[in-house]
Amino acid sequence: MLIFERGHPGRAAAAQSPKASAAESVIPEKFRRKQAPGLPEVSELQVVRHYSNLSRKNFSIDTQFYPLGSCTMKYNPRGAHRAAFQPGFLSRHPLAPESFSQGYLSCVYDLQEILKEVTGMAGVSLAPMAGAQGEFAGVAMIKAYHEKRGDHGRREILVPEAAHGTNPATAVMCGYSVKEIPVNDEGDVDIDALRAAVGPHTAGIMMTNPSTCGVFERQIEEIAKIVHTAGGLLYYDGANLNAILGKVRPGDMGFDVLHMNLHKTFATPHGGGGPGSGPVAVGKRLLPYLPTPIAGKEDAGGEASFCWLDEEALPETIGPMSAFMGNAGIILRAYAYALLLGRDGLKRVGEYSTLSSNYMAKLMQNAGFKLAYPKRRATHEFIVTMSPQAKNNHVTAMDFAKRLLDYGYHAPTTYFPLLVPECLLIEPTETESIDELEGFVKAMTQILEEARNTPELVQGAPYTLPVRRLDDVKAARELDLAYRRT
Amino acid sequence: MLIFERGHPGRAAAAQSPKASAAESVIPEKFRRKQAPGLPEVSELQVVRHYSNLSRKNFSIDTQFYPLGSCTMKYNPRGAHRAAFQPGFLSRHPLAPESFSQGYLSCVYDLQEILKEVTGMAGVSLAPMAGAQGEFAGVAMIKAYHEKRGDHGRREILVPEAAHGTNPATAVMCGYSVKEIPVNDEGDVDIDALRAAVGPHTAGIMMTNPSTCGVFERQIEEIAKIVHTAGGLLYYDGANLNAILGKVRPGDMGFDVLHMNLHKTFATPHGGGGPGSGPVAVGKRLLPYLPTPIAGKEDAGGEASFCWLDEEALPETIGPMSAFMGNAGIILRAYAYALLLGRDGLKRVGEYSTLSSNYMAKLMQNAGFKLAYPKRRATHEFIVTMSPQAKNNHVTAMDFAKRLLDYGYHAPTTYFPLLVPECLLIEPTETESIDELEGFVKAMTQILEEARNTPELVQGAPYTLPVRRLDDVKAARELDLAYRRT
Amino acid sequence: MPFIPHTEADVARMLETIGAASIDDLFDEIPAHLRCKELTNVETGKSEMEMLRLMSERAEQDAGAMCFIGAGAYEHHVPSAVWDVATRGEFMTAYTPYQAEASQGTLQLIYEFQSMMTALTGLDVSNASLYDGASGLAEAILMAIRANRKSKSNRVLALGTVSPLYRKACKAIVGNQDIELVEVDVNDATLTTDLSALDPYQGEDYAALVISQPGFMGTLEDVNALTDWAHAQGMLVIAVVNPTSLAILEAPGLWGARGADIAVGDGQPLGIPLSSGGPYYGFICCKKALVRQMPGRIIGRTVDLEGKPGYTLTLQAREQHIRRAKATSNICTNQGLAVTASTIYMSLLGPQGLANVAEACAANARALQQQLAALDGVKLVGCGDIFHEFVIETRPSAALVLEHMEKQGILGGWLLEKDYPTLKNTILVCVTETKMAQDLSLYVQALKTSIAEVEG
Amino acid sequence: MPFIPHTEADVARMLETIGAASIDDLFDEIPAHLRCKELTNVETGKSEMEMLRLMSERAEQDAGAMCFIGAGAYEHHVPSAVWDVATRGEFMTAYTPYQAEASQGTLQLIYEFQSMMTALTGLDVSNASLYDGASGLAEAILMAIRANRKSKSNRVLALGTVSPLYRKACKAIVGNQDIELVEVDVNDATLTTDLSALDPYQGEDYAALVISQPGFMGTLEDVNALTDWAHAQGMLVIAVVNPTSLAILEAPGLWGARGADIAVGDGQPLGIPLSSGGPYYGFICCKKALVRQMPGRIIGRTVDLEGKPGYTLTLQAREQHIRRAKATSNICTNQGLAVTASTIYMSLLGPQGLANVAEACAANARALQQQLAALDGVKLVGCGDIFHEFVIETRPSAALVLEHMEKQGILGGWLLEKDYPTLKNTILVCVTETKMAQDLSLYVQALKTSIAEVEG
Ligand SMILES: Cc1ncc(COP(=O)(O)O)c(C=O)c1O
Ligand SMILES: Cc1ncc(COP(=O)(O)O)c(C=O)c1O
Repeated sequence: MLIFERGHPGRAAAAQSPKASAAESVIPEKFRRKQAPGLPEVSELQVVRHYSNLSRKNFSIDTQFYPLGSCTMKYNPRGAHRAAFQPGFLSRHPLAPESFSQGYLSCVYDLQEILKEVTGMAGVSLAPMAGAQGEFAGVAMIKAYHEKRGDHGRREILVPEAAHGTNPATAVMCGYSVKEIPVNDEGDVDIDALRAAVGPHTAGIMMTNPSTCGVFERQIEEIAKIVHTAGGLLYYDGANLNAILGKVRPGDMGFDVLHMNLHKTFATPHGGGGPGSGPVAVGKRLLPYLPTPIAGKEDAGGEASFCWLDEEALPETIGPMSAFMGNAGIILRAYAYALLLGRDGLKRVGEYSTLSSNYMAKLMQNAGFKLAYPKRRATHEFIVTMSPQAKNNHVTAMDFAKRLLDYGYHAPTTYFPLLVPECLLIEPTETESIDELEGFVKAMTQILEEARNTPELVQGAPYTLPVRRLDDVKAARELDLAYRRT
Repeated sequence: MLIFERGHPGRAAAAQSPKASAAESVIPEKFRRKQAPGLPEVSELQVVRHYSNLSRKNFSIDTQFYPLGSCTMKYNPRGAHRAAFQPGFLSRHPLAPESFSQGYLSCVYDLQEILKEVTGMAGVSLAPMAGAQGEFAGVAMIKAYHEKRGDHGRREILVPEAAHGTNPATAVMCGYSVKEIPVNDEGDVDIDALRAAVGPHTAGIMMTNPSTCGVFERQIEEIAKIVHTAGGLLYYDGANLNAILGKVRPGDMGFDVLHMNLHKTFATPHGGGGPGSGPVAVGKRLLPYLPTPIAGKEDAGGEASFCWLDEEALPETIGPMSAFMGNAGIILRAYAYALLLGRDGLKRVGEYSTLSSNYMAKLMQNAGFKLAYPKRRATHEFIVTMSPQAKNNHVTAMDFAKRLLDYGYHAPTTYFPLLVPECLLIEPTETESIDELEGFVKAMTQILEEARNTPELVQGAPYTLPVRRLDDVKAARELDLAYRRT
Repeated sequence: MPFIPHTEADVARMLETIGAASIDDLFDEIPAHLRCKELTNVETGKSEMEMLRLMSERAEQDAGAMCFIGAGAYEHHVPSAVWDVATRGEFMTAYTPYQAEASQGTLQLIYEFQSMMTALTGLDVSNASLYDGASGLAEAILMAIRANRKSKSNRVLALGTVSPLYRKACKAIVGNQDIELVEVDVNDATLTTDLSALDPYQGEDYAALVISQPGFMGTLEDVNALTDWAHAQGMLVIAVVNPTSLAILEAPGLWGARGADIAVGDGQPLGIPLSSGGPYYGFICCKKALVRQMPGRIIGRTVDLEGKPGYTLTLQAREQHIRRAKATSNICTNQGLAVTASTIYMSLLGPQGLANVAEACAANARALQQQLAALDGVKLVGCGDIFHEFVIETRPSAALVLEHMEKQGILGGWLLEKDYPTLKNTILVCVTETKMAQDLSLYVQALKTSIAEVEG
Repeated sequence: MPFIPHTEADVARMLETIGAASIDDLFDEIPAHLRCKELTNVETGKSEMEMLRLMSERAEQDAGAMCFIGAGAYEHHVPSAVWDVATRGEFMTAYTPYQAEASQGTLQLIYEFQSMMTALTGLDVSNASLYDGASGLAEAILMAIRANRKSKSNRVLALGTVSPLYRKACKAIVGNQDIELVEVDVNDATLTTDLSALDPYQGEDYAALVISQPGFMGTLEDVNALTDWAHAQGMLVIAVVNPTSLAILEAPGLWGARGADIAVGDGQPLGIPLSSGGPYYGFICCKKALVRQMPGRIIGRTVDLEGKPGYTLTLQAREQHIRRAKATSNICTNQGLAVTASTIYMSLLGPQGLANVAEACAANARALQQQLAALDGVKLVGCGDIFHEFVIETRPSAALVLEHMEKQGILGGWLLEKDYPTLKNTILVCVTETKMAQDLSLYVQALKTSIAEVEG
């Protein structure tokens, strides 16, 4: 039932608004709307109950194992949430003067420094509001760099075919055309194809490393050389940074610019689709172009004082990405997380997420599943392909995914990356216990059994959720995108 | 699965405690325990997930209609919770000096004043921590009063047979013997029996009005006269105060002392079994005996200043009921609730809870259910008896209660009061919408249908909850009260 | 090890199964010389207690001022229920609802959100959110350029009363595709747009006109005339609106004869705390005909195998994860949790409650405006019709006046000069329903003494 | 109408169905002259916004001091997860779990709580909570009197090191049944109980001996000898314990040769904020043989119809709702939510984490003790073995010294004189794991200047 359907005309949560004034409106009639907007008319209890119950129809990290590849669904520390949810932070206006901003500014500054260190880069801006906006800022900086040098012929961005959809989409939003580079059957970029593709038209390459194939790109230094030699720059998509945190740094691999997904690697909650935060980090060459604002530090007579650096301080900036300064609350949570982990904890992230992933991959292999890259080390995630099951039992990766829900596990990422058929991309993260990992493999093994003996059972899943499989075709054909009171 | 079973030796939520010190313990060996206590060894995510999922096995106001008679399960405003959950209140030590207590003290004082007004009494103490402790304080004051007057022969407390179990239990804890007075078939006290029972041994009578029969005791003035004439005092059990808030006051009915259940009438959350708060209010005669501490107000040069009144200020007090001053956090929530409602809102509580109850009673009657007191007005609650169904279909009140759970409604209070056979005591409260009331009656009507056609179905309920009906006999016979690691 | 559940025994068992001697071995495909050293520039880890103590000291540093700044972010009462429910783990720690069956909570909620936004804007469809109002406007501009088949132009016209902060972000975003934002002059006396200011653009090819209601300076524009003018030129109309104001102001879908084509704005006023500027969210609504040009996620209602209603992501062929380089936008993660909060907020407020909020804002702003008009050294700027912001001009330096007010704990407003150089010594002041009569008096008093201090 | 969903149309429909002309008619059984007038002494209702503003101003008034008071309520770090999860609607707004099938969450949690408390105390069974530590001790005393079949006495012996606040509440409660609490002298030099102080009671008939470990003044008693002495006299032993300390101190169930019979205390240190004294909760554990004398609710593990494990209220025949006048106590509503928080807290801390907390408290207390010992005008009182509280004596008036410290924002401790008249000018100081080195320095500095101010 929709919240609208719970309403009665005239019902209201009366404690939540000022009383209607008896006086006439100060807004002249000609500006006023003639008909009240059709919002729900419900009591406070109805609202709390409706949305509390709705929430219970979700899977979430707090309630289920959620091994969604490339999404890093790890534990979101409640302490980080509390740190950000303090009145002093919540009530700070984004345009508050620096005298009432030292607390927030110092957090921003400190996080910038931490991110510089873990990425091995020269400068950081926390302005972008998600990974894709970080990509945008990053590619825009590449563009600004070439243009500043008068190098106007570079119209193309390269992306390996395993790339996330945001990579090509971003390149286009920055005015580039896109060329996809094939990936070989060990999950590495096809170097010959890359060599053939680069040239004076190459603005740069966008890479995820470890890639979304769940393997580390071993030829990264060679790739960097090829692209740099051609005059292009290297963009690092940090969605998989979790895998290598504290083990190897993008800056040391030769990348010129990158974004991080703080909502992945720095454990801020995904919120059912955001908000995230996608800071960018750059090497020296791109420093002048960082998006604003950035927190700066001044030494005011022994005591540090913090300030905003905007387009006056950074005249070559690509500009701001939002009205104010990005997803401040997420930045605070990520900073709190970094404080909790510290240098050792950050190093452990890569180590234990990789350990868990390799363990699961081995268990899955032992249970009869087919790994996409059996000769490779898994990174923090790995791919199994259900091609054999799809062929032999007509049970697809999607069927496995749906059936898992009945077992109380969220499905892994399905059908991504596109180049591996019938694939499941599985990322356990470092915060899941061995019991969950084994429980998941056990469930998968049982489903494998079901797929052999009772394929219809798997094909018809899920059975225990609020709804059975949904008719996506109808959804797209007979668009019903908003409730209309009848 | 128990939280213990999720643990592995050595696992811990490491962010939550200081690191173990390398230095030796400052506590000498002879005081130290030899074996670490068997607490769970789990990660922070495991804890959050375990308890989040456990919570989902509960019904609650926030998720279900909960018409539990005499329990006043109404909406618990989230704003009241937030008001109490502020750092300034949470971090205040109970023994903090008055200079750091003016905020809290002023809330206590103001709530005392509000409770005086709504009860029509002369003084209030917020010290008792739940209804039963309020009863204890109240009866202890009655005892102190008689003793102070040298009236030592009064050894008996009267309670009508509809009384809640805490009433007789309290009387005994105060050193009294108990005599139960019958109730007639219109739900009123049997006046002749009362007359016969009172005498010089009567310390007082404990009454709930409206009674737990869901009717208003019409002869209350006569009862007061009888008991007072015999030298006894009248105790008002305020569990049902919700029914008459703003309509009639215990003080005006002739009661000498009462308790309130703030967790009922003042909408503070029940918390799965508490905490509550059971303030006592008294007429002039009992003022000297109020339990400590009480907030007092002084006029310090125009500005109000608040202070604690303890046994020095109130030498005849029955004493404190706790180490400090009762359930402060609940007091703050109740005060916030009173502020939100104000004088008009408080009056509406009695009105709309009574309206909803009478409406439901009528709908139930129309649907073929048997009201226990069909000739009476319902108060904020009413009783149906399932005697006909028990006799004809062997479907009991308990079966109806369990089956309701499958329909997504919490069961009403069952088998209380004891004098009505196969009864359900139904209290909708003023915060439930007409839709919920009608939905409940519809569900009951369907169960009635089921009871006729498929009684086994009802007898076997519930089916959709985390467990089926539990073996209470086994629970009591083969006591398993704590997990033992095996 | 904070947040890592692996015991030594677990690790041993895992390594044995894998067949590796150590965790470090698992990284043996990474060239050894790339492996990184200690992160010496990061401090060692803190316990939650230590972290919270540090963070609460910092939060304290920023607390304590009374805020009269608006300029696109507004202080409103946020009902406690909003975040209590929105931060339930099932909402807060879920991912994007790709697995519809395991995400009906989020999906239904977004469908309800879309319904509420279309109700407020008077348009047909809404998406599930964009990052914020400014980047949302950039997306709207890109969308309009794609959607306006009649125009071949890469230019869009924006009124000067559109937030300069929005315009700046838009330029940074759309500029990369060589799209130009051309600005229409503001009348410095009325702080609104004269219709005659549009004359220079009459007959020119622009893809769209961007109208803000209320304008950045709080004033109300003649949106009907502006809309009709744009439509007559073959431009699409993009409305930038404050959602609170829509409880009482005309819905963009009903502006002029044909209604605005796209409405965008920042959802912050609907239950999102100021919180230093984010997470907020951008909303975007449009006419049905434009839905396939919409950026971002959209939820549709459908049925399951058994015919039971359910909700799912739809029209995904517009999105990057399907369409890649041909997507309508690169947006992926959006601002789901903020939308969750707003949906709860709008449910709690309802049509009447939200109207009461809007009216209280307007009345309070008028009340302060009138009190300030009476002050020596203060002049009101602009026409009379405002929503909840207005502009004053101070005789002495407005920048200094604001600094003096700050010291009295009052953030007096936003200095307009930087973005509107012709408006010297002007301050944009915002008053919402959170301010009581005594707060207005404090403002008046602080302004008075500050002027005196600066001048004396 | 805040919180009331009834529209005018709803009301009309309801009244029509009932057959009443007005809501007022529904009250026609109440004698008309009793009906009450306006509640003029109550103000009119506030919106949530107004209420929160008032309440936050009041909360602010009490904030800002650094607290070194203990005396039964202790400042500890409370992990954020504790209350985030405990305040989920399903825990916070559920009733007592009478309908077991619809309350497995709460029931299993309490079963786990009982398991944790028995693990800490080394006893067999625990109940689901009492109101607080003091009233819990009163219940334990009543229980011991019922349970001790060997004794006919209505008297109970309590060490003088048992909290005077507890003893006061106990007397108020048990005194009504003519039960007497007899107090054993404290050695003013060691602040512990000399075994010889028990000589006067040798051979007397008392139902029980109450031992507190640590004692009210932070000192550690020789609990083994005290327990054995009491058992030799035919008394039961009631242990009053701080649950945090039990992570490292011997479990009451193992005191002496046979172990204490009952352990009680306040659960506040386990994840409950100081919050002006409540809601806290009393815990009570006992040997299996005494379980039928236990007050309050008890949860048992059982199976359902299908043999699946489940949890339910058990041994209800002890309780007031079944046994009425013959119940073991009148307690009904207890402190469920606080227990929920504590259960989550103990799960997060685990055996090692809780031991780390206890050790940090002990180490910090020692550190401050040593620093204060070096101050002019300050003398340590008592023996060396303490948990996390200790006593100092000041040369000038301790009351004045504390007042001066207060003005520096430091709550220096609890004045012992009122309850222990022979201990003139003594202050009970508490230090927990929340205090850092710089906090101890602040204390030292404040005490020093305060003494100087008072004396000079
Ligand atoms: C590999 C990769 N790159 C980029 C992104 C985009 O990041 P965001 O969703 O934060 O915009 C994602 C997100 O899933 C991703 O997995
Ligand atoms: C009629 C009545 N009296 C007294 C009580 C006891 O109140 P409490 O549970 O707060 O101790 C109750 C509680 O259910 C009750 O219903």
